[in-house]
This record gives sequence, C-alpha cells and structure tokens, in this order.
Amino acid sequence: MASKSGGTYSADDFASDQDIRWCPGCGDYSILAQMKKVLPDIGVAPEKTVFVSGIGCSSRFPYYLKTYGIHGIHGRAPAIATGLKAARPDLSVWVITGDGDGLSIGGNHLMHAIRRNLDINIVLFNNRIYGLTKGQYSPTSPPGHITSSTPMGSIDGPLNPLSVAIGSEASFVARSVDTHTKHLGMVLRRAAEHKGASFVEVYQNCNVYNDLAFGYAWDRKQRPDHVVELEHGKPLVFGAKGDKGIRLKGLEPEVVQLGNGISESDLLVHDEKTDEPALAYLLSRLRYPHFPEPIGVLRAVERPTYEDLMDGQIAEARKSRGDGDLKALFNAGDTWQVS
Amino acid sequence: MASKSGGTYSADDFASDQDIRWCPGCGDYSILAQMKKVLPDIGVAPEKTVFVSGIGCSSRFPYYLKTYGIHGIHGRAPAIATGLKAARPDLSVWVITGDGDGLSIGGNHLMHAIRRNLDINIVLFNNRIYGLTKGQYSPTSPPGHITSSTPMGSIDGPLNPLSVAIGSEASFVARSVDTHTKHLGMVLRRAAEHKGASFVEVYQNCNVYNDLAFGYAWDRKQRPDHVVELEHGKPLVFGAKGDKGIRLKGLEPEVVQLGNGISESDLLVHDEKTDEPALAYLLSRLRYPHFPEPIGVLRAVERPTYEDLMDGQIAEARKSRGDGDLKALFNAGDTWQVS
Amino acid sequence: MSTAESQIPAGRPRPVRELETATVRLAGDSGDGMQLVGGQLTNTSALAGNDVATLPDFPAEIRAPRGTLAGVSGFQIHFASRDVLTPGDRLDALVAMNPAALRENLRDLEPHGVLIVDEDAFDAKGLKLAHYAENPLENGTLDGYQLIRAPITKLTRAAVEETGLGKSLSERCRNFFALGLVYWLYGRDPEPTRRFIEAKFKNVPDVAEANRRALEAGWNFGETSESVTGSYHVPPAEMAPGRYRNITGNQGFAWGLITAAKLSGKELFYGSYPITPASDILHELSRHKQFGVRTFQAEDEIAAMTSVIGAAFGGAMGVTASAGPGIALKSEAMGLAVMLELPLLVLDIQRAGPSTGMPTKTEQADLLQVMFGRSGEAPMPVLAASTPADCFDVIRESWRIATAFMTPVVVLSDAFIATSAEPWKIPDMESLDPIPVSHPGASSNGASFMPYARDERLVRPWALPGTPGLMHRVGGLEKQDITGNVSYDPENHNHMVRVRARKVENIASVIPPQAVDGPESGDLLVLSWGGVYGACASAVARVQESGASVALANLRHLHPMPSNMAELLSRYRRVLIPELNSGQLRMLIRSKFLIDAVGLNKTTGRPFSAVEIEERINSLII
Amino acid sequence: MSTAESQIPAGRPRPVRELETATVRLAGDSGDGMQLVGGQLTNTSALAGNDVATLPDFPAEIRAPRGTLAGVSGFQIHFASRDVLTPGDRLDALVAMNPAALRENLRDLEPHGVLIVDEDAFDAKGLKLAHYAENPLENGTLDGYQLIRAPITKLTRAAVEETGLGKSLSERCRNFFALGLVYWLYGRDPEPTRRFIEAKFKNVPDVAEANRRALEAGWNFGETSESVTGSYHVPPAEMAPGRYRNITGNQGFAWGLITAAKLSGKELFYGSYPITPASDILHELSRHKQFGVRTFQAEDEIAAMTSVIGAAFGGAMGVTASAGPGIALKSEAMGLAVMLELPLLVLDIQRAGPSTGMPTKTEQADLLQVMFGRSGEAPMPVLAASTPADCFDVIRESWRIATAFMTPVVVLSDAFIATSAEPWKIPDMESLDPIPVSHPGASSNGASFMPYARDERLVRPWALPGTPGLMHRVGGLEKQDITGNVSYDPENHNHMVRVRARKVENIASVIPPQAVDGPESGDLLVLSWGGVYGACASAVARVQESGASVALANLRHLHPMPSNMAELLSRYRRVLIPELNSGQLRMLIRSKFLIDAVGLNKTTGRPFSAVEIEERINSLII
Ligand SMILES: Cc1ncc(C[n+]2csc(CCOP(=O)(O)OP(=O)(O)O)c2C)c(N)n1
Ligand SMILES: Cc1ncc(C[n+]2csc(CCOP(=O)(O)OP(=O)(O)O)c2C)c(N)n1
Ligand code: SF4
Ligand code: SF4
Ligand SMILES: [Mg+2]
Ligand SMILES: [Mg+2]
Repeated sequence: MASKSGGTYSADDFASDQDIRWCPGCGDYSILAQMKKVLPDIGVAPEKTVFVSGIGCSSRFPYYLKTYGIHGIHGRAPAIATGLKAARPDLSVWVITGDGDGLSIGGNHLMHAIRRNLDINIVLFNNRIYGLTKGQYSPTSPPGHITSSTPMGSIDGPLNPLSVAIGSEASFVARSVDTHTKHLGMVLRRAAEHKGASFVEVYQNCNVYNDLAFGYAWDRKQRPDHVVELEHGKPLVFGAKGDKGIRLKGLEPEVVQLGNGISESDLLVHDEKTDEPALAYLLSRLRYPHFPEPIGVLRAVERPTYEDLMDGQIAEARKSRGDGDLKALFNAGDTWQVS
Repeated sequence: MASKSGGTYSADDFASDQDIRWCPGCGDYSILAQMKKVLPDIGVAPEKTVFVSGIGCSSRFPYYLKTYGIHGIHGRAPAIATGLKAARPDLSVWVITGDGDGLSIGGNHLMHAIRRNLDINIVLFNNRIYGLTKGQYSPTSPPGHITSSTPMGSIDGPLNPLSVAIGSEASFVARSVDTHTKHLGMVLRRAAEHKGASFVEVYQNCNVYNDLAFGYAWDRKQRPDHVVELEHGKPLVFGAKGDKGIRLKGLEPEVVQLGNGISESDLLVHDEKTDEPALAYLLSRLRYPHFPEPIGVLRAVERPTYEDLMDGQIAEARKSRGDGDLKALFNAGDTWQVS
Repeated sequence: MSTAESQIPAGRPRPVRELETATVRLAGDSGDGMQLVGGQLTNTSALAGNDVATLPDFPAEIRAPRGTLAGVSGFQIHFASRDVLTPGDRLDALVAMNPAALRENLRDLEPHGVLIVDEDAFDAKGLKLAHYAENPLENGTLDGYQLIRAPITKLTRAAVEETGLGKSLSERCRNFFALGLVYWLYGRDPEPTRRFIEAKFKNVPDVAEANRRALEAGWNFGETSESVTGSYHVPPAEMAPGRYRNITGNQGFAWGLITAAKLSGKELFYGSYPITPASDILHELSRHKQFGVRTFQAEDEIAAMTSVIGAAFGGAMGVTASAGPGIALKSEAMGLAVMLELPLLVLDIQRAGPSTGMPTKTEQADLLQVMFGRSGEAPMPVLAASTPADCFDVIRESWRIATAFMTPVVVLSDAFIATSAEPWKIPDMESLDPIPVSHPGASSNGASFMPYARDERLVRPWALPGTPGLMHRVGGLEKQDITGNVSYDPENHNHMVRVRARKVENIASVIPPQAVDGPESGDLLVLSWGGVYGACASAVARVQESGASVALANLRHLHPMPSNMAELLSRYRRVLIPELNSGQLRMLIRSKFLIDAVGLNKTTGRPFSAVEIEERINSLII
Repeated sequence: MSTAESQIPAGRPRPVRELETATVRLAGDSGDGMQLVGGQLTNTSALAGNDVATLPDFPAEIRAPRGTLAGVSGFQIHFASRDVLTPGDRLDALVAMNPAALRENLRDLEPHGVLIVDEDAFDAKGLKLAHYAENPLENGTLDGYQLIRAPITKLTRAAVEETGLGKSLSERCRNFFALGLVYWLYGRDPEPTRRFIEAKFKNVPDVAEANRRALEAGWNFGETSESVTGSYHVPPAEMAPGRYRNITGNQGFAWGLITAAKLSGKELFYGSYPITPASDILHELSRHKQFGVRTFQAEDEIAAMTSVIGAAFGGAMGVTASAGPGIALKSEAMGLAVMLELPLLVLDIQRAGPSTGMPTKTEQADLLQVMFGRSGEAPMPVLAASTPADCFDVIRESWRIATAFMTPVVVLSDAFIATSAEPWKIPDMESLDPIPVSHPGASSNGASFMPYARDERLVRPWALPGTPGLMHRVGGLEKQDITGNVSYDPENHNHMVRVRARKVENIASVIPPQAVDGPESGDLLVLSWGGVYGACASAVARVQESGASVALANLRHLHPMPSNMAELLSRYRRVLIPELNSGQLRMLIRSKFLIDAVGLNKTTGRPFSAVEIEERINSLII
C-alpha cells in the first residue's frame, strides 16, 4: 500500500459521476459500496489511487470510482498494474478482475503478478460465470453446469481461485462474500494494509446468469452453517450456534460437534503466518457442502516486494557506479579520435 | 494413454533420422534416451504417438523421435495438444515443454490443460534458465540469480512447478532427474500409464547457461542425501545409508535421524491417492537445502478425462436425438412454403 | 385453449391501406423483451409471404439501469411485397415502450409515421431518466406523427390479472401487448406466436396464459381504440418456390459448418473463446452434438486457435471464430498455421473498433488485419459473407478452398449480418456438392515420407496421425522444400516464401470470375464486400431504374481476387467502394490495379442505408 | 607484461600491397569463438582509422554438434580507406577453422582471394561431417586461391603449452591464433586486443596468457611462414573529425533509449520478453540501472506490452521490443494503446518469418503487420532505422513524436543492423536537443478534468496519477470526444475514428521533407528503407559515378510519410523499391500515389549486396 497522504476522506470523495451500468440486484453494487467505505479508512488520497481492470461486468468497477483508473483489455489487468506499480511505487494500485478475466484468459498474468509480489491489491469477483458475454461457464463453474455454451453441462474440472493463488506463492490470500458487508470491508482493508501482492476472492452474485451460485454463503441465514470465519490464532469454530468446529486427523480435516468430550482446544487453530503455505492450501480445499468454506484471511506473510527490490538495485547501482553519465557510457571501451 | 496396439517395438523404432542439435553434455540427451527406452514398453505404435512441443531447446525434442510431431509456437503446446487429443482420443499425446515455455509464456495453457484433465503426458524440462535464447533467468530461477537479463540478480519470486500443477488440480504429479536414468524411465512410464493429464517435472542440466543448477540431485554422490524417492505406502526414508527420514509435526515436516527411539513407523508415509492433494502439496514444498527434495510420483488419482466426457455427451446426444440429420435441423421451427 | 376466432372480435370496418413495403421498429428498455417480439414479427411477416430483413440493435454487452438512454434496445424489421435487401432506411412505424426509447429513436421516424407509445411509462421518473424536461406527449413535439397513446402497462396488467401473476411478472407481458397491436396494424395472424408462447413457456403455464392474453389485448386495442385510424396490408412477395425459414448470419455460419463437415466426411472441431458478436456460433454449435460436433470453450483466443491447429493436424475440420480483438490475439498462431499448411477456418465477426470499441456495433475494419496481421510473409485466403443466408454458403466454399489447397482460410462477417435475419430457402442436401478430401494411405516401403512434396497446384499432402509409415514432424521453423526438415538455407527460404504465396494465388484459378449486376461497362462500378452488399444492391437497383449506367460487383473473394478483376475494373469510368471503415478494400484495389477508386466510408457502428449509397452514386455520375 | 615490440620479431621484408578496401570473413564452428575475434578485428580496424561495416552470421539460436555444417558461425568485416556502407559483397580473405566452414563459405571468396585454413581440422572426421568425400586441401579444388595452410591447432597447443592449460582449453585459443595471423596480414596493431584479453580474462590469468601467446603465435606464423606471400595495407579513411567508437544496432537502440529518457526528463521503463534478435537490448539496458532504467522481463509479450501501457499511464517512458512473432502477440494491446493515446515505443527487430521462421536471419517483412496488424482503425506512426548508428538517432525522433502527439510509435529495425557494427561518432550531450514533455498541473476548481480535450494538433493532455483534481479513467471502449466517457453514440464514434487518424497524419507537418541523394529529377529513384539503405547507397553511388541519372531517397518515416513524397516521386521516370520482403513498402506506395513502382525483393535471410541492387538499377535505366 502506498504511503498515507494524511488527508482524511469520505466515501463521496471516491464516488465518480458516471451512472452505474450493472443489472439491478447485481452483487457488484455491494462490493462497490464497501470499497467506497474502505478507501477513506486506508487514507490514501484519491489522486494517489489507481484502479486497473480487465474486461467483464466486474471490470467496469474503475469507472465508478473518482480515482485514476484503467479499464484495460481482457485478462491483462495484472500486467498493466505491474508496469504501473513498478514505474510508480508511490501509487496505491488495485486490480479488479473476474473469474473469467482473471482465471481464464488472464490466469498467467495473475500467477506472475502474485509470485513477483508487487504491492498491489487484486480483487477477483467470482460469480462462476461470464456475465458480460451473457452467461457462458467460467473456470470456476461447477462440473455439469448448464450454460449457453454448455447445454449438456460443463465438462471442465473447475479451478479453485485460492488454491491457484497459493500455488503461485501468494503472500496474502483472502476470501469474502458480496453480501457479508462488514466482513468484506474488513478483508479489503486487510488486503490494502498488506505490503505485497494481496489476492482476494469475493463471492459475487450474478442474479441474471447464475443466481445464488454461492447461495449458501450469500444468504445470511444459511451462511453460519456453511462458512467458517478465520481469525489468526483462533480455532476454527462455526455454526449458527457456534457449536461446530474443524479438527485435523493427520492431514485430513473433519467437522466435529463441540461438546461431549470435544472442546475448542481439539480444533485446528488458524495461523496466517506459517512459513510454508501448507495450512492455507489445506483450508482452501474445504468446500461446500462437505465443509464450511473459510472466509477471511487465509495467509498473510511478508516478503520483499518487486518494486522495492527494483528500487534497491537502482540505488545500489547509483551508489557503486554513481549517477548515470552518458559521456562515460559512450566513451567506455575502445574509442579513437579522428581529427 | 491410448489403447495398446499389441505390436512390439524397439527403441530404434522411435528414433528419427534428424541429427540432434543440443549442446554436447546437455541433459536433454539423457531424457531423450530414456523416452526412446520407455516408448516401446508402453506399446503404443509410433504412428499412434504424437509429440507436441513449444519453443526452446527442450522443445526440439519431437524432431528426434520417429512419431508424429508438432514443434509449435512458444508456450502453446498444451493448447495444441488439447485440440489434438479432443479431436483424436485414439492417439497417445505427449507434451514436451520447458520452464520458460511451460511456466512463463505458457503458464495459463498448462494450468487449463491440467485442470481439464485430458489424457496427455506433459513433461516439463526444468533447467531454471532460458537456454535457447542464451541464458536469461526463468520463472524457476532462484532469487538473485545472475543472468544476461539480471546482471544484479533476479528479483522475481520463483514458481514451484509441482505446486503450480497441484494448484491447478492435477490428477498426476511427478518429478525426476535427467541423470537418474532408471528412475526417470519409471516416472515416464507411470505418466504414460496414468489415465488423465500427467504432469512430470524433470530436473535437466543446462551445462552451458546454468550448469549444475540442480547439482545436488544431478550428482549421483550427493543425490541420496538431498533427494527422497517416494513410494506409495512407504515411509519417507532417505540418505546414503537410508538412515534419515521425514516426520510430520502437525503440518510441519522435519528431517529426523532414524535410530535411538525414532523408527520408520514414526515417519510420514506416502500416499499418492488421497482425495485432497494436501499431502502432495506439502511434499512439493520440501526444498533443498533444508529438506531432501521428493522425486517420483507425488500424486496419482483417477478422474474422468475431458475427451471421455466429450465423447459421452456426443454419444448421449445421438442416443436421445438420433444421428444428426440436417434436414430435420433446417426444418425445425417456423418454415413456410412458396410455390 | 381459446382460438383466434373466438377471442378476437371481428370488429367494425376500418380503412386498410395497401403498402408495397413497411419498416417498423420496436424500441424499449433492454429488459422489455423487444428482441423477442421482434423475432416474432419477423417470423409472422415471413410466414405471410413477405420478404424481410431485420436489424437488432441492442446496447453494449452490459445491462444499463432500467429506463435510461443507455438501456434502450431496438429491433427493426423491413417487410415488403418485393425483394428486400436492407432492414430499411426510415421508419414507417415506431413503438416506444418508454420515454428513453422515444428520445433515442424518434429521429428515424418518417413524417406522419405511426408512433405507438406506452403512455403509462411517461411518468416523471421515466421522463427524467430520458432527460425530457417536459412530457413530449403533451407539448406538441409529436404533432407531426400519427400518435397512438396506448396505456400499455395498465391494459396489460388488467388483461393478465386473472392469471394471478405478480405485478412485475405481469408487466413483463407488455411486449406481447405491443406486438398484438402491431399485428392488428399490419393484419398479421397471431396464431404462430400463440404456438411460440405455448412452447417457450410450457413449464410455466400461467406465464404462457398471461402472454397470450396480453397479445390479444393488444390486438383488441387496435380493433377498438379510436386513436388507431386504420391498418395496413403488405401483400406477399415474389420468391423462388421452395420451403423457407428465417436465418441469422451466425446461425448460417453454424449450420454451414455442420453441413460442410458432413459434405467433407469430417468431424467438426470448433475451438473458440466467447466474444460478442461471435459467441452465438459457439452456443448454436454446442446444441448439436448429435452431429459429432466437438465444441471446445478455450481459456483464451490463443488456445482456441492453437487447439484448432492441433485438431487439424489430427484430421478434423478445425474452426475458430472471434471478433477483432480476439483475431489480433490469434495472429501469431495463424502464422504457424500458414507455415504448417493445414486446412482450417478462422471466422472474424467484425465489430466496431479499435480495441474494445463498441462491441455490439458493426464495422468492416478488420480486413487489413486479417490480410497482413502476421509476422513475415504469411499469405492467407480471405472470403467475406454478404448476407445472413450467404453466411451458410460461404462456409462451404471456404472449406472447399482450405482442403483443396491445404491452407488456413479467413472468413469475414460482421455484427450486422451476424445478428440480423432474412428468409432462407432451405436447401435439399442432394443439391449440395460433396467436398472431397483425401489423405495419403499407409506406407510400408520404409521410404521416409515427404510432407512438403507438392502437386502441380503446389499443395502438400494431409497425412494423418495413425497412418503407419507417414510419421513426420511439422513446426514453425522454415522447412526444407519437399522433406519438411528444418532448413536455414537462404535459397530454400526464398523459394518457400514464394511457393507459399504462389499456392494461395493459385486459388484464383478455381474460383468463379467476378460477376457484375448491371451494364458490362459504363460510368460507374460499385464494388461492395460483406455486409454493405444489401444497401449497395438496393441503391444500384434504384439508380439503374432511373437509367444510370451503374453496375454492382459484390466481391466475395478478397484474397486472392477473381482473375478477371483487372479487366473488369477497367471497363468503368469510375469505381466506388463503400465500406464501413476508412477505405481498406480501396487501398488493396488501388495498389493492385493502380486505379483511382473512390470511397464512401463511415464508422458509426451502423450499416449503410441505401439512400446514403444512392446519394454518393449520384454525386459521382452527374 | 611483454610488449608488441619485444615479442614480435621485426621479420624479413615482405611485399606490402596497398588496398582501398578489404572484406574478410572469419568462419568456424559456433564453439570456435569467431564472433569474439571478429569483434576484435572490427575494433582494431576502426582504431587504425578505417571505416568498417560488419555482418555477424551465426546459426539458429540452438547449438549444433561440433564440426557440422549446421554449426558453422561466421563473422564478416569490410574495412576501407573510404566510406563503407555494407559489410562487403565478395570476400578478399576467408579464414576457415574447419572443413564445414570451408564448404559453407568458399563460394563467397573472390578468385585468387586469400584462404586461411586450419589444416589440422581437415581430418577424416571433420571431412565427413562436412560431407567432403575427399580432402579439398589435396585434390586441387582450391588451386584458384592463395591458400595458406596453417597447422593452427598444433601451433596453438605448442604456443600455450607452458601455461599448463589442458588440451581442450588450449584449443579454445585457436581463434586468437587465427586473429594474430590476420592482424599480420593487414598490419594491425595487436596491442588493443592484448588489453582486451587482459580485461576479459582477468580472473583466469593462465587463460589470458594462453590467448595472448596464441595471438602472437599467429602473428609470427604470418611473419615467418613461406606460404604467406605478403601483406596488405588499407590506409585510414576520411571521416568527420571527432571521437569514434563502434556500435551495433541493438546497442544504438539501448543507448538511444537511455539518452531520450534523459533528454525528456523521464524514467525509462523497459518491459520486454526475450526473443532473438531483440534480447540484447534488454541485456544492455539491464546493465545500466544507474540511469534509473527499470527493466522488466515479462512473462510474455502481452504482459510486456501491457506493462508498458501501465508505465506510460504512470508517466514513465514506456518501451517494449520484440521480433515479429512477439509483435503479433502485442497487437491487441497495441490497439489499446492507440485508444488510450498514450506515448510509448514498440521496437520491432525484424527477423525472417513467417512464424518462427529463421530466428537469427534478417528480413523486412513486418512492415504491413505493424501498419495494419490491429483490429479496427488503429493508426500508429512507424519509423525505421537504417544503420547501426542510425538506431541511436531514430529513437530520439520517435520519442519526440510519441510525446508531442500522445501516441504509441513503432520503430523498425532488423536482425542485420541490430547485430552488425559500424563506427559511431560519439555525440556530445550539448548537441542533442532536449525533448520537452509537459503534464497538466493540479486542479482545485472542482471542474471535472477533460482527458480527451485536444489542442490544435488534436493532441490530448498527459495527466499523471498523483495529480490532485485530474482523476480520470481511460479504457478500450470508444470514448466520448473531450470528456473521455464511454460512448456508443454513432456520430461520436465516426468522429473519433477520424480524429485519431488525422492526429497521426498531423505528424507529417513536423517531420522534415524527404531528402534525396542525387539528381532532383531523372530516370530512376531508388526508394530504400531500413537495413537495405547501405547496399542501395553504395549501388546508387556507383551508378552515379558512371553518370546515370539515378537518385536515392531513404525513407525513415514510413507512416505518416513526409509531405513532399507525392511531388518527389513524380519527378522520376521510374521508382525502384528494394526490400527484403515481397514488396510491402511498394504496396503502400502504389496505393497511396498510384505509381507503378517496381520492386527488387528477396527473402533469403541475408542482406542485399550492393551488386544485386546495382544490377537491378542498370536493368531499369538502360
Ligand atoms: C480478447 C477478448 N476476448 C473476449 C472478450 C469477451 N469477453 C468480455 S468479458 C468476458 C468474460 C467476463 O467474465 P468475468 O471475467 O467472469 O466477468 P463478469 O462479467 O462475470 O463479471 C469475455 C469472454 C473480450 N472482451 N476480449
Ligand atoms: C512468441 C515468442 N516469444 C519469445 C520467443 C523466444 N524464445 C524461444 S525459446 C524461449 C525460452 C525457452 O526457455 P525454456 O522453455 O526454459 O526452454 P529451454 O531452452 O531452457 O529448454 C524464448 C523466450 C519465441 N520463440 N516466441
Ligand atoms: S450480468 Fe450478472 S454480473 Fe453482470 S451486471 Fe448483470 S448481474 Fe451483474
Ligand atoms: S543451451 Fe543448455 S539447454 Fe540448450 S542445448 Fe545447450 S545445454 Fe542444453
Ligand atoms: Mg464472472
Ligand atoms: Mg529452460
């Protein structure tokens, strides 16, 4: 995250004058609302903030924020952001992408931006569908999903965005839900605060082409039983009555009922900061309906950012060789005088 | 793997007449030799076998085998192979790629071919360098690696090919070493036998631009202490004297000395077939010098292949609607007669 | 259920005016289902024996908020008792379901044209969203038109009340009310639409019932309302005998592909990545797996293109499609296809660019991209479809060329013909020539196979994996003539560059000479290609009637061009090339034939009207 | 260490022939280090005051097995006492380190030319690998040449014996033995090369010593061997006064970028993906971080291009480079850059295509790709460098245009000029004009900023993130004039397509009129561009000497072209356009100016020789 500008802002300071072009009821609205709430807390000036996106309903996001923004081309937002952040480390750079934009055409850029660990915040709106192009299945659509391009059901094994991010050496991985507004705000804030590439998956409802794809997490009634909210150092407890938990049997997680012999001390305790991401990976595998799906921060570890290392090498070069001098450069090696 | 043709072949049946264009001493030679040895055992006829590659030293591989082959364009071999296998499930299709071809420009195609689980065998020659273009660092080069494009050292966090494959939902993941010929042969055979997308990382020595990048595994003297050979159902034992092992402390692996109180029964036991790949992922994180690096098959589970599901839908459509009839298609819906 | 007779009152006599042609546009919010009822009006008009052409015009991919100008969706249909070549220039009738629709479309309505509005939608909110300071229904703005103020919302609600549908669901039926009214206005038989409603909503009988009632309520309103002064009759058109149906360009492509595959005894492998306006081809093909069609939704356009190369190497009919931005991504792999000399098709459904541009709007600005958008000398044949029905035919011709010459082929379409519909005479399979494809058989004599040996047309063999003795490797590196082995020999490369080009030029020897419509020589030749054909043909027909010496040549083969082009162009004093770009074909023609061809160019995202072309023609011949 | 004087015997008198020019090729196995010693010969020749031009010619990227024909690597140098424009047509002297090198290169050696061979390499194995049935040294094949049979391997081993290096390491010194012999032959001072050896091998003193000894042994062999009948002297050339150094085209690009960044007060962001022959620019730039250069090795060319767009939006000098296949991959993103109207440079180091083609060989076949290889109407300025030294200059001009007109710019080079070297007069910074770049400052008046408001040249402002009050969003969708908001308005799109084109055309108003070298009018104009310039200039100079009315125009600005082109072309009876492609500039010229320009085209992967051009000229003027 770029250095705080000290100024204090309100949500309105971040609202652009463009009328919003999402379908009524789209989950994108509530993500936008949370983002506007969170940006002032982060305290970076609007002019120091840049939102970069690809193509998709989700990728319209930058138009609705009164910051600098690039509505790029399909799948390339992480690469655009990489150039921007590497050239301008002073800026706070957000990447907004979708499950198609970020995991289909843009999967490779996402992977490389994450492994390079630039200090950018990547938010992937996962609605398990291609919304903008009217409802084809996406890399996160479940097997057998019937869509305009798969009338007999999808035959692709889906990707798990968090597993992909962890497999790409992510230093920060989190998940939240469009309708779980408080939690979403917290996760966005944590992502912004993290120094390094932050990857956030947000379950987003496309009520037109894939309504309730995440109904179990989207619906506040079902949520408690199908989602476990991670907290660093805390055991994995969930359930409407907070009476269920996750326990490890070797490497196998299992859902247990608390009480009669089983107490919180038996449960798996969350740790965002393990050197190796084995735990984060294991958590990313907990899927509905067999398990509650973890939301919150799965992993948050520090490692040097790409732009800091780049600045470091430039500084070092200047220190050891002095500021660049063209005359010296041109005259190095064999030269001769013609008079 | 495509159905056996019954015929029996020798290594020579798979040798093409092209003279080989690798540097003397390149690890590619021994991988080629092993491949020629293994192909006859697999028993697929040369004319039923297709090698598809991208661009790189490694990607010259298909020219040297007397099978069908496509030397494609940089990074796209998995996508070429996807079209070929989906259109011709009867063929045995191999993908040969490098750490640059497969993980840099081609990372996304690799990820998607793996998650779709076509029955193809992907062999990634990892020499941690761009050989063909004369030695720039690659996505697997260690941080700080000094190359022609990083005179002050690489600043990119590297990717771990096995972690990437596992993060992409791979049904088969394995690793071997160019000079460990017997083991390499075994791994290639296992990959071929696996029904589904097999991903194999081979440590390959580029003696010109990155000599001994994997010296600890390449050198038969050092190997026993820095590599652990995985066997399904067996504890993780390694060391020249077979006196060391890997034990799990919670999710943390640790190296232990066998004897005085510690026996093989305390060690982590390998299982290729867990439903969830948590173990395979954890193993992929064991890195030199802190740990011996696992070679052999990390994961091998069955799930339906893309082409079988596609054939299935076609068969189902024919069953329910009858063989495609153009007359019926054209005349469906509103039509009218002009006379 | 109730039949037309019982439900629709015979009604008191009203003047029925006879028309040769009528152009009607249904406009409303994207949520109002205008495209759906537009399709129905198209069908019933065709069933009534009219020739028809349509122009769907929906907003950019994404939904805009209800009632806004950005959210307006329109469907235009031109039906006539004579040959129809365009969706019509000016509107004889306009339906505006809300103020935004009125503001966006009124400009196209003829003076004294019929204007139907849902007056209920002209409330304060609706007017504000359409940036109307005051209500146009009240302030005389519309005096110049035959205004029909229908309380569509209220009447629809009333009509469907008994079905017990909720408020919002009932209002969803407004489009069928409007359709019913239009049906009455043009004397259309509502029966086929009743059947359609029944089929479409068979799982929700109450919705079906509601829509049926709305349709009838609309009809009844026409029958009874004083504000409807009369109706119109457009007699059937003269058409070649046979069975007809409506077809869109994308449907034509999809069906053309299935047909070409069958005629060539190949399995169709279609690898594509969704993109407007090409996605519908993928959707359509994925519905017909009983033909053995293999559809692959790739992770991106590069994968789509390379997967098709793999499939083609395997012996399938490999096809990919996209729009401009996706074609740009395919260009490197298209270069590989040129080098491998494998038969496959690349369909480019052009849309307004550059970059993301205006995804749902039409344009013809990818011609030079598909001609030259590859590294090195990488010639590819290029064909263009001119009408929705032509899309069906051009595919067979393209696949015939691809297989006969072992070359990838580009086929151009555009958003206009891809999404608009016209009557299509259903061919009987017997009338369609087979597409012969051959592959070398197994070889046992041990002699190594020569994948780049060529026949007299310079065509190499298509040897398939699985064939014993023909094992060979292909790749993107320059290859030695005949053997196909990698070669860096300077003379060989020089030779191969020329051979690849000559092979493509040789295609000119098998394509028909360019035909002209009109005088064999004269003052002006209008040279059209792709979707501009319809407007050009109508315009040329009109000026020909007025005796002008103007001919039309519609160029299907953009590369190579028919062998008689030079001679043909020389026979006219001037050549006019209308294009929805800045003059791309013109630049090719000028450089090839050194003639000072003039252009008519626009890039508004809309097709030409016949009038625009006619005016330009007149400016050139007087 | 020992000095030249002490070590090299004075030697007995030998005839020294004076030459105006000499062309020498050093050929051997790619492992023999021919490129290294070639570079040394280039330096010392330049230091001796000759003008020089070189042509490195190495095999495809990958190493071939030792001694094979595929593994032959050559380095050609042309040095003279007059202006040198090409690496030379025919060879005056050839060094062949093995039989394969002899077979591959002998054809280019002049009759009676000097032929130096390592006779030790002509053993059975070596001959077999070169497909020699019998030993050419024995069977009279070489009678027509001044054959110098040197036992290079043996003598080198002997010379370095004392250093105690192993056999294989000693043999690695053979190239310096050969160089020493060539130095004696052309009277070159070995001192600079001694210094070079010392510097290069400072960490391995024994290797340094060995190479030094090999160099001297070679010299001594020339001095003493009977088979060496004499030596040559090429006097210094007339050159403009100043300090000189040798520079390659890729070096010129790299240094030109660093210089342009400095002159414009910008930080250089270079995002690129390695590819032959562009990689060396990345390598060179990555060595100069003290200039604040930020080099980013992207995961692919698409990421390279889009990263540069991000950097440009951030206010950096964004530059990417590739060869044809990589440029194809960038094309979609180049279209975005056109839409965003951001200044950045795309360098295309052309190589032989199509597809992977012949990666290390030269060609000019990407011109049409960079002109048209984008979807929609996406005009971009295109410039081309003509010589290694020109590469340095063209970058400044391109960046000046990019920033003055807010547009991405394509700069073309090719494998030939990128890798060959020529003397370069080192500029003093004072002589280089600054490149003024301005950005709008903070705005507090709350009025929303208009990113697409334009000045009289139609240029929009470059507002940078971090500037209060100028927050704005850009993207690939069509944008409303002035506000830059997304717009689907038909007329707006039509307007914007034209504005983007006119803006690029406006560049013609600031570039110099096209100059010609030779008569202002006459029989023939040779129109050259890029790397063919040198051969064309020599050829034109020669025919001019013989009084022909032939002029040369070297076109740097390929788009837009200088405003006087039409008028200029009209002043010559014929126009000849030599290109290393199938006629790409010719097609642009023909369509723009409707003149029947003729071409001289080849695609062998090699540059033109002056003779080829001269012959074509003569065929046209007689
Ligand atoms: C190069 C290119 N290919 C394809 C498209 C068409 N396209 C636009 S958005 C999109 C998918 C969007 O899906 P997702 O990223 O999940 O976004 P959502 O609309 O669901 O928020 C596609 C295929 C395009 N604009 N550009
Ligand atoms: C589109 C494109 N970009 C770049 C290149 C240049 N290139 C060829 S191979 C290669 C990297 C090869 O590295 P790797 O895959 O590790 O193969 P290796 O040579 O190490 O076996 C690159 C960058 C190319 N041929 N095509
Ligand atoms: S299509 Fe779906 S994702 Fe897109 S705006 Fe509508 S509801 Fe949201
Ligand atoms: S460069 Fe390295 S990888 Fe390539 S052939 Fe030589 S040794 Fe092998
Ligand atoms: Mg989505
Ligand atoms: Mg490598």
